[in-house]
Formats: sequence, structure tokens, C-alpha cells
Amino acid sequence: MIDRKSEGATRTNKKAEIPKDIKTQLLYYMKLTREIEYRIERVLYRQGKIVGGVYVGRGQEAISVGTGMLMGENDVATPTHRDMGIFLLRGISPRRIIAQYMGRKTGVTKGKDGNMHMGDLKHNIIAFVSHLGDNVPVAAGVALSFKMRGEDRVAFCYNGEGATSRGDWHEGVNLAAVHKLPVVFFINNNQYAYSTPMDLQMATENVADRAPGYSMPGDVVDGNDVLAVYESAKRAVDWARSGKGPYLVEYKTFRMTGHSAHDDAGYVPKELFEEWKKKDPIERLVTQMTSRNEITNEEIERMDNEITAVVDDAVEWADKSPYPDPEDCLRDVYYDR
Amino acid sequence: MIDRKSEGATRTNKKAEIPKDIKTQLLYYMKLTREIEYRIERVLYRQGKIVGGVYVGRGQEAISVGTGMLMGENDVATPTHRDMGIFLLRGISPRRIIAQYMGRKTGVTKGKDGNMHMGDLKHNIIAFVSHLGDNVPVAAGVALSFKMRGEDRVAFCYNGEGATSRGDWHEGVNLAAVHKLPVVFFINNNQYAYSTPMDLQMATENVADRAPGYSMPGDVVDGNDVLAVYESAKRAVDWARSGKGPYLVEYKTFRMTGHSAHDDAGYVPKELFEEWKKKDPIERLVTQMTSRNEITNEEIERMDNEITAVVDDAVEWADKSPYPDPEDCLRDVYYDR
Amino acid sequence: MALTTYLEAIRQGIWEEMEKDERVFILGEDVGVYGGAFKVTAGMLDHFGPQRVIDTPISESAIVGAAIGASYMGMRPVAEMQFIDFISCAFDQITNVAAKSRYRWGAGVPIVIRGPSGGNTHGGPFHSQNVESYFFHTPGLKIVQPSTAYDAKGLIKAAIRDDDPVLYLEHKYLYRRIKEEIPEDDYVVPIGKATVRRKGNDLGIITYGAAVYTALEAAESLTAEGVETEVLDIRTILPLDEEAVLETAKKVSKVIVLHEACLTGGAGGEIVARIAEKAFDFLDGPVMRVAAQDTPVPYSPPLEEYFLPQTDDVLQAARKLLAY
Amino acid sequence: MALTTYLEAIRQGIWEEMEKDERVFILGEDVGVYGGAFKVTAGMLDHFGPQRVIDTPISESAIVGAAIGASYMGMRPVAEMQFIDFISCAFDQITNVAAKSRYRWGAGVPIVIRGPSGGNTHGGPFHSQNVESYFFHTPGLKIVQPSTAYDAKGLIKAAIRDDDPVLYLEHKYLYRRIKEEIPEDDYVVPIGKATVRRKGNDLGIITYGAAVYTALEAAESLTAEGVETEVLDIRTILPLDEEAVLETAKKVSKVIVLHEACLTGGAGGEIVARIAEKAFDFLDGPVMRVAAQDTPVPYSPPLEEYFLPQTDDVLQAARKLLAY
Ligand SMILES: Cc1ncc(C[n+]2csc(CCOP(=O)(O)OP(=O)(O)O)c2C)c(N)n1
Ligand SMILES: Cc1ncc(C[n+]2csc(CCOP(=O)(O)OP(=O)(O)O)c2C)c(N)n1
Ligand SMILES: [Mg+2]
Ligand SMILES: [Mg+2]
Repeated sequence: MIDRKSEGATRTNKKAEIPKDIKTQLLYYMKLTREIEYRIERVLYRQGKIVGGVYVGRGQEAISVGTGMLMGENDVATPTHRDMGIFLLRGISPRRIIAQYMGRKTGVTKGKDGNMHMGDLKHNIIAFVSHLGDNVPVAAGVALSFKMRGEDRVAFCYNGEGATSRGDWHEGVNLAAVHKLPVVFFINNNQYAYSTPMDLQMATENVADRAPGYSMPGDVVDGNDVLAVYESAKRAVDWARSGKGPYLVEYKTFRMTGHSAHDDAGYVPKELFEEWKKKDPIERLVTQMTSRNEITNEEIERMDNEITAVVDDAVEWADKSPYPDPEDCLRDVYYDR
Repeated sequence: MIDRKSEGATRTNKKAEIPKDIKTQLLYYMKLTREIEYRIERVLYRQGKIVGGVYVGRGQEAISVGTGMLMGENDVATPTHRDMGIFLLRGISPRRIIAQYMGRKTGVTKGKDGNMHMGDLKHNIIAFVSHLGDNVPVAAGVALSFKMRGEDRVAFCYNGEGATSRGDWHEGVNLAAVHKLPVVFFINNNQYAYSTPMDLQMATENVADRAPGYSMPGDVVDGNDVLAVYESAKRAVDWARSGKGPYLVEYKTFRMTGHSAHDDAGYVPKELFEEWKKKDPIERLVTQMTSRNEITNEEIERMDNEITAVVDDAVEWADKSPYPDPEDCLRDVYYDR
Repeated sequence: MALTTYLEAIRQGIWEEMEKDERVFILGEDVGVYGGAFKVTAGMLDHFGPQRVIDTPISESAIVGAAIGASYMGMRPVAEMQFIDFISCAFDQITNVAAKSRYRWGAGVPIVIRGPSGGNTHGGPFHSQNVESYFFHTPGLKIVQPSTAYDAKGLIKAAIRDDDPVLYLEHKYLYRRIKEEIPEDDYVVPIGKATVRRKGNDLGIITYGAAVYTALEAAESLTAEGVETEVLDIRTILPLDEEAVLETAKKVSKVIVLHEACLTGGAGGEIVARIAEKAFDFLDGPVMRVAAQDTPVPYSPPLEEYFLPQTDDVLQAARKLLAY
Repeated sequence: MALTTYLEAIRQGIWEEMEKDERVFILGEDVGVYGGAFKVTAGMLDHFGPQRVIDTPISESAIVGAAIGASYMGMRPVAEMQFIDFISCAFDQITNVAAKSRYRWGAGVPIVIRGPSGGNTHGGPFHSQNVESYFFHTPGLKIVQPSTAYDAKGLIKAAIRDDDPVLYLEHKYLYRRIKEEIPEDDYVVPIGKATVRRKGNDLGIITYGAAVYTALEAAESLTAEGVETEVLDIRTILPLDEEAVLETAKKVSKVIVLHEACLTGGAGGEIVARIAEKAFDFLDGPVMRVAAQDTPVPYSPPLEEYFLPQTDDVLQAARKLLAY
């Protein structure tokens, strides 16, 4: 579970170089992510206020937040179902997000789609479709347009390890590799795909072991260490931005919940939860920052309170928001119809 | 263009061990393959007697013949469009093959399908579908049934390098790797997929570079040296047969024609044809065998004459064969209908 | 006798066939330890072992392709799509490899592909689809969709024993809502045979799947108006039981075709076309269709309700038709 | 003015749009150096360069997926399927990603997917298909199939300018067989509009693609019997020009729906259903369908001939209908 392979692996010393304000932001967004997902999964869902299923990234917040922090204004993300941090970092408001989960007209997709299936081109986020792996050729196409137009932009493509078994994953990665497209493939390897463990998903130990098959660098990084995530993402994004082609970074992590809100994860050995609880990415950053006097307990408390307030407000706002009008069903099938 | 990687690479010394009668058979089937394809592409097609398109494996005969010789009675092949040798080795008669190309009722598929789209479960050959890569999950399923039933059988799965870009290729190989299925993936890398050269097809130098991404051995072998093909295939088939899982062997070769009979391959640099002509697999085996006194010119002549006779007979027989009855169109959509 | 749910009926059917025939096996995502996303294969891994209950990678195309390959070798695979929506990823293997195989070269493909389909559960655009119409144009394929627990069991058994590829479409809204007594002994419901769920002479509703209940509800409420409605559950969508369709049409002379899939390009068009051509002389009014809106399946409850064909929509069409 | 082939008309249309709009680009297998398997993109690599004429790996799903991604970023990709049959490999990206995108989250997908379709060239089961019916059940998608060189050019231009995903189905049998004078200046043929190819009052044939010629031939031969046949070329299969369909149906009262795709689940069922419901009072006989057999496309000439709907089949249906 440490950095490995290719350029700059095990540059743990570099962590010291991440400025304090970046760390503070990382902490803030990880906490905000956790709180929003907590509210959705453990409060609103249980109150019956969420429409449909719920998937969260508890314990994996370092990945979407640590990588998403690297997104420049014009970079584009294709997040998947455990990447709440991306939406928050890209400025999608908690209000619209909660409304999305509640199926309201004010949600990101106006009630047309639900939960993580949200996207907004104004925020450079492409909406996830359920079909895993489908976002890989799409991200390649996004990057293709950047390359064609000579733009200084990178596509951030997210997937779980299970999604890499899809044919579309292979086709999309290969296309990106052949045309040296500016896209980074971020893999959250939380070791399970629903109930399916790694060894029933692939024959290799790491997803990154596939990278050489596309002449592409592939790093394996501790996904519960947000600073390592940040640094590795920077390395990968710089590579892609400089025209060298795609890059794959695999983050080892663990899904600290069931697959979705209705799954008790009975198939996961209890010890694994205990083991990974100790590696909680938020706790780790807090410990590191406090031990370096980069943040005080007071500041943390203030942060927590702010987040609670933001999420309270979002829930309240969303709960008051109207549902779409039934006839909205017919809108937007085609342009201008 | 020499053996590389993994166990047993560069065992050229071993070639001496291939018995003379095997070599003679290899020569015979390569010559038969070439003659049948010559007749189809250069004679019958030009006479307008072939229905539809024609794809041949001229210059690549060593691959289907050298690997196909390793098929045991109960092994099963999923050949692709340049693997005529497999059909001949498996005992599909030249008569039925020519009739197939002529769209006759006596053809392997009774006129329902054409050219290389022939298969016959009695001969353990699964018919190719045009859609490249589709045969990979199918071959994995064949091997899965062998494993489930504890049978000593291996699936021989054939594809060109271009087909490996398909999602189904990835899905099928991955499934085989995860379940350690007895299947060998033989790749004819003739450096072009229609007009598309290797560097627009994949970012790696070899298809075999992808094998480690599935924890599977991957060899690169001179595909124009039938003895090297035979030996490498034996290594791979033994591996799969012994329960160690899938194996990939990539044969470097060259398509000594256009993609199909109507393509003049104007996009291929002329020098390449000249270069590869020198590596002709049939000439090479003849030279080797004659220099070792394993075959005489007389024997070769006799072989050639026999082949001419066999193919003459096949053409004549096929040409006299009836077309299917129009109403046969309605047969065999469902069982017993 | 105890009541058996629609879901349990499917499970029983598969289980019994696996007991009886060792060529039958299961493959799919999370069908093993987890017993499938909806628990249709619960307990099977323990009972039949990992050789016959195979958890696969997330590879729908390879799931179907591998099922085809195994079937060539004499096996009878039952492949699960975790949600039937994901069958789109296996579209090529199904329509090109499986469906055409017997025709092209005489090699039958006795596989079953099954999975939870249908809406009304707020699953949104990717967890609510009815996919039968996407596969309906595929000679060589069979498509069934049971509406009752009895049929669910009888049809899954028939599908497993069938020598051709069968899409078995379960409606997830019915999984636990439908319960009935079903025989304990072995039986099959023949593929290709429709059944009359309710007899009537004034009006006919031809339908299948969960929409059968919408039709029955409409029929019930029409009784109050003195209208006797026949409800024909076609059960098998491909090959269509044209005889039964025409029989109902000729008898009632006024027909509504109802399905949960969206209107345009739905299987309903084919049913109407058969009636319009072959029972034309018997018709006392236009053949009407009631179906979902021509949009993707929306997520939010008011939208989904508007999207799906409701009993009121059927009643409205019925009244229009009856007034004819 | 010189005669322009159907194929050349498509090529001109793409070429002109690429000249006019730098957002337009081409991707597909062998579209570059080779100019496409049928030479539809011949010369484009030289003229527009490898940045805008992109040879891809054999990855239909990625071709479409990448087109979608680029379109999100403001581009207007034209993706080629080498044979339209291979579109099955991209079925998921088309139906789930492209078609639902605007509806789900407001992001339009202005892409064109085009390729050679249709039979009558002894291409066998995988090089002869008509795939429109597989995609016809997909709200959000548009499907066009030109029958003339004029329409081929006008529709490809309209497709490229359209803000939604368009399947543009070329009939390869027409590529070099159809030639006509077409305007040199810029024009579009609007998507969604049918056109009457021949006027008549006694009988109507509603059709599209290569079957238009079968219909015209039948119509011609019916003249000898004093029957004036209207031939409606619907051109756009989705969204259907219902108005034009009903207009013809109401006018002639006797309608045949004809297509080259096989019968069951074909687009014809939908057309019949619309007529049967909305023009019922005007019909003087059943709406009949003539289509290919319900089998895969067979290879051998006598089989393929039997498989495809022939002029005689149309005449037979016409006589039956006229006798009504
Ligand atoms: C093509 C497809 N098949 C199946 C599913 C159902 N499904 C949803 S999430 C999931 C597991 C995903 O695992 P992974 O990619 O590792 O992501 P994780 O949930 O672990 O983050 C599955 C099988 C799907 N969404 N898409
Ligand atoms: C899915 C799919 N896409 C496109 C084609 C059209 N096609 C037929 S052969 C071919 C090139 C195949 O190249 P390769 O796999 O390298 O085999 P080779 O012909 O060189 O032996 C293409 C693109 C196809 N058959 N299937
Ligand atoms: Mg996972
Ligand atoms: Mg090749």
C-alpha cells in the first residue's frame, strides 16, 4: 500500500512541500464529503426522503478530493459513483446535490436522473451513467477534443477496480494510449465490486499492472493518504498535460460500507473493516496536521460547525424544493422540443 | 522477430527434435492451405464463381498449421478469417470448403453463411462471426466447460492483432485469466488490420505486452517459421492443459496480400512485401528439410501433384454442387422448425 | 399450501433444474456469495458449489459469450444480468453470436439470459428499462416475460430446457409483491403460448409482464360500467402467439395493446400490425395502444408516474374505443 | 450538370460541412489512408489532415464513446462503422450514453454515426443487416435512411448540423447504382420529413431506403393495371413523420408498408400501428406489410433473393389489397 513503480514513486519526503492551505482545503472537502454522504445515507435515506438507491464513498474521500484538487478551471471530470468530492470541489452546491438525491426539480438533473448520475458542463463535470466503464471512451473523446484543438486541458476519468473488467474500459484506454491523449485514469481500488473481491475480478494484484500493456505509466498509491493521493495525481496530471499521453493511478482503499445503503456487506470479513478504520483518511490528515501545528482543535471545530451548517442548510433547502411537474417528463428528449 | 520472454524462449535448438513426419505434415498442410486459398482468391474469385468477399492468409500459413497440428482430437478451435489451415487439419474436406465459398448447399454452412464463417461441432470447430473479438469470450466459455467437467481439453482461440482492440477481447481474456481456464490465445500479428498499421492499433510494440496485465504468459514468436510456431504452441498448449490457465502467443508475420481480394494494399510500402517474401514459411521449411535430407525434390513434387489433384477435385465437385433451395432460407432459425 | 413469491418461484425453478440436470449452471455478477442483487440465486453457491455458481467480473459481454461457448460444449448456462439494463453491453453477443448460430452453422445455443427489468421502483434511466423491444427484431431468439409466480417458475424451467437462446425478463416490481400457491411438482409453461387472464366479450387488452395487473385493474373497474374485458397475457413476446392474439381480437373486436415499455418501436406495434392485417374484418374500432411515454425512464416519482402507463390511461383509451 | 452517385453525394456532404465548420471531424476504422472500406471518406485525410480524419483501433464502442466525449466539448464528430452491422458493438454507448444524455442532464450529443447497411450484395449474416429497428425504440436518437443522391447529401448535412445524435444509414446497394444531378449549392433535407416519390390515389406504399425502388417498380407495373400508387419515402425513421404517413393513408385508403429489414419487430409495425389507430376510419382494407423473412440474412444468392422482399411480393400484396 505504498507508492510503487515509475517516476517519483515513494517520494514521501515531498509531502512536506504541500502547503498548509492546500492541506486545509483537502481536510475541508473530505469532511464536507463525508458529512453530506452521512446525511444522505444514514439520515435522509433512513427517513425515506431519498428516492432510489444510495452509494457512498465513506473511507475513500481522499481519492476524489485529493485528485480533484488538481483540476484546473478548464479540466473536465467523468466521476463515478463514489466521487462526491469532485462535485463539491467543482462548485456544485450542496443544496443542488441533496435536492438531486431527493428527486427535486432543483436537483442537478431536475429530477430526471438520481443520486450520483449528475453532471453539469458549466462545471466541467460529465454525468456518470450506471453502465460501468462507459465513461472511459467518453473521457478519451473529451481528451481527443483537447488535443485536436491544442488546448491545455486534461480529462480526469474515475472508476472502481471492478469497472476495469468492462470492454469499454479497454477500448477507451487503448484509444487514449494510441493517440497519446491528455487523460488520467484514476482507479479507486476498494477491493470489492459489490460483493466480488479482487481475485474474482482480475488475475493481477493491481489494476496498474495493466498499464504497461498500453505503454502507459501506472502507479499504485495509498488511497487513504490524501497527501500521497494529491502528489501522485499531480505527477499524473502534469504528465498528461505535457502531452505525454495517458497515465493511470491506482488508489488502494477500502469501502467502509456496503455496496449501497441496503447492503450490510456481510460478505466482507469484519477484520478488514477494523483494519481499514485505522487508516481513515480524515483522521490521518488531522493527526498529521495537528502534530505539525498546521491546524488547531479550535479550527477543526470551526470547520466542523461550518460544514454542519452548510449541510443543514442544504437539506432544509432541498426538502422545501418542489418536485418536478409531471409533464416535465416530456421535456428535453430532443433539442428544443 | 525471435522468441522472447517467459519460459522456454529461444529454444531454437529444440527444433531438431521435431520428427520428420511431423515436418512433412506441416509442409503438406501449409501447401494445401496455400493452394486452396490461391484457387479461391486468384482463380475462382476472378472467374466470378465465389460469392461475396475473400480473405486469405497467404504468407501466414505457418500459424494456423503450426498451431493446429497441436490440437488433440477433443480440443476445440475458434479460428478467424486467416486460419484456413485449421479447417484442413481438422478434417473438413476441401470439397465442402470450396462449396462453402461458392454458396452451395454442400458447403460447410449449406449456403447460409459464406467464406471463413464455417464451423462444425463434429470437427470441434466453432464458426467465426465477422465481429472481431467476439470469439474470445466464446472460447473462454468453451474452456470453462472443460474445467467444470474436469476434461483434458484445451480451447484454441485465434485472432489478428487488430481484433485485440475490441472490448470483448479484454473481457474474454480477463475471464479466462481469473478462472484459470484452459485456453490459448494465438495472435497472428501481420502488422496491419485492413489498412491500419500497428501504431494506430495499439501503443505497445507487441500484443504480448498485454499478457502480464492478466497474469498470463505471453510469447512473441516468428510466425513465419513453422517449427518455431509448432514448438511455441506446444509449450502454450501444455501449459493450458496442465491447469495453469490461459497463455498468449503472438506470431509476427505479414499479410502477403491486400486485406481482401478487392484490396490492392496500396497503403503498404512495397519494400515490406519484398522483405517478407524472403521469409516465406513454405520456402523456409522446404529449404530446411531438403538441406537436412528430410525430403527429396521428388517427394515435394509428388506432394504438389497430390495437392493439385485434391483441389482440382474439390473445385470440380463444388462447381457441380447445387445451390440451396430458396425455401431453405426459412429453415433452422429455431430448433426443429 | 404456502404462498410463493414471484421471485421465489424463479429461484425454485432454477434450483430444481440444477438438481435435475448437471449441465445447468449459473454465471453472473454477485450471484454467488451474495446470491444476486435481488437474491434470486440465494443459497445456490452453498448448495451447488462454486463450479456451478460462478461469480464473474463485470463483463456482461463475456458473461453471455462464455455462456454461448459452454453451451456449444453441451452445457445449459443461465446467465444473470444484475439489472437487465446492462444487457445493452451484451447486445452484440446476443444478437450476432447466439441468435444466428443455429441458422448459420447448425449449432444451437441453449442459454438463458435473465435479469430484473421494469420500472415503478424509482430506479431511474438505467435501472428501470424494459428491453424486450430491443431484442424483438432478432430471429433465433426467444423472449419471455412472466407475470405470475406460476408462470415465473414454469417459464424459467421451459427456458432452461429450451434448445435456443431465451431472454427471460423478470419484472422486479413483481418480485415480492406477487405471491400465490404454486404446484410443488414439476411443471413447465410452454414458451410461445399466451393465456387469457380474464374472459370478456366487449373489449380486449393484450399485454404482458407487470402491465397485466394494470389491465386487470382497468378491466375490473370497467365491470361497473357493464363492460366485460378480456385480458390476454402473451407471456412470450418472441415468437409471438399470433393465434391467441387474433382469437382475442376477433372475439372482442375492440382491442387495446398495453405495455410498460415506451410506445415507439415497442412490441405493441407488432401486435397491432398483426391484428390490423389479419383481423381487419373483425374490428369495430381502431386498435389502440397504451404504453409509456417516448422518453428515457425518469427518476423522480412524479415524472416516473407520468411516464408509466397507468390504469387511468387504459380506462381513457377503453372509453374512447367503447364509444366507437 | 454531371451525375453524382449516392456515395459521392454523401462524401460531398461531409466534405462541405468539414470545410464550413471546423468542429466537424471524422473518426472510424480505415477512414484515413484507405478512405473507408467503401471510399466514402476518400481524399479527406490528405485534404483535412490526420487531426480531423482519425483512424481508430477496431473499437466500435470507443469510436462512439469518444465521439460523445468530443461532442460534449463542442465538436461535431462523424463516426463511421465500417459496416453498419458492427454497430451492435456500440449499442450500449448509443442507447444509454448518447440518446439519454440531453434528457438526463441537459447535455446534447451532436454526433453522427453512419455506415453502409442493407443487403442484396451477398454479404451474408454480418455484412447485410438493416439495423434501424434495433435503435427505433430509443427516444433521444434520430434515424435517417436516404434513398436518393439528393437526399443522401441533404440528409448528411442536416445530420451533421443536428444537435442530437443521428444514425445515418446508407444503403450500400445504392452507393454506385444511384446517380442523379444534384445542386451544387448548399442545401439540407430536413430530418423528420417524409416525401412523396410518386403520387397516386388507389394504393399507397410507405417505405424507405433501397426498398423505395422496389416500391416504385411495383407502382410502375401496377399502372398497366390502371392502378395509381402513391409511394411515400419516409426518409426519417425516427422521429417518424406521422403526419405524412397519415396523409397518404387517409388519401389512398389501402396501404402497404414495405421495408428491407425482416418483418417481426421491424419499423413497419410501428407505422402500421399509427395508421391502424389514427386513420382507421379511412381504411378500405387491412394495412399490409411486406418485408424480409424472419431469419438472419443468408449468404447464398438463391437464399438471399428469397429472403429479401421483391417487387413481386409487393405486387402480390397489392393485388390482394386491391381486391378488398
Ligand atoms: C455494466 C454494468 N454492470 C453491472 C453494474 C452493477 N454494478 C453497479 S456498481 C457495481 C460494482 C462496481 O465495482 P467497482 O467498479 O469496483 O466500484 P466500487 O463500487 O467498488 O467503487 C456493479 C456490479 C453496472 N453498474 N454496470
Ligand atoms: C467488430 C468489427 N469491426 C470491424 C470489422 C471489419 N474488419 C474485418 S477484418 C478487419 C481487420 C482485422 O485486422 P486483424 O484483427 O489484425 O486481422 P487480419 O485481417 O490482419 O488478420 C476489420 C476492421 C469487423 N470484422 N469486426
Ligand atoms: Mg471496487
Ligand atoms: Mg492484422
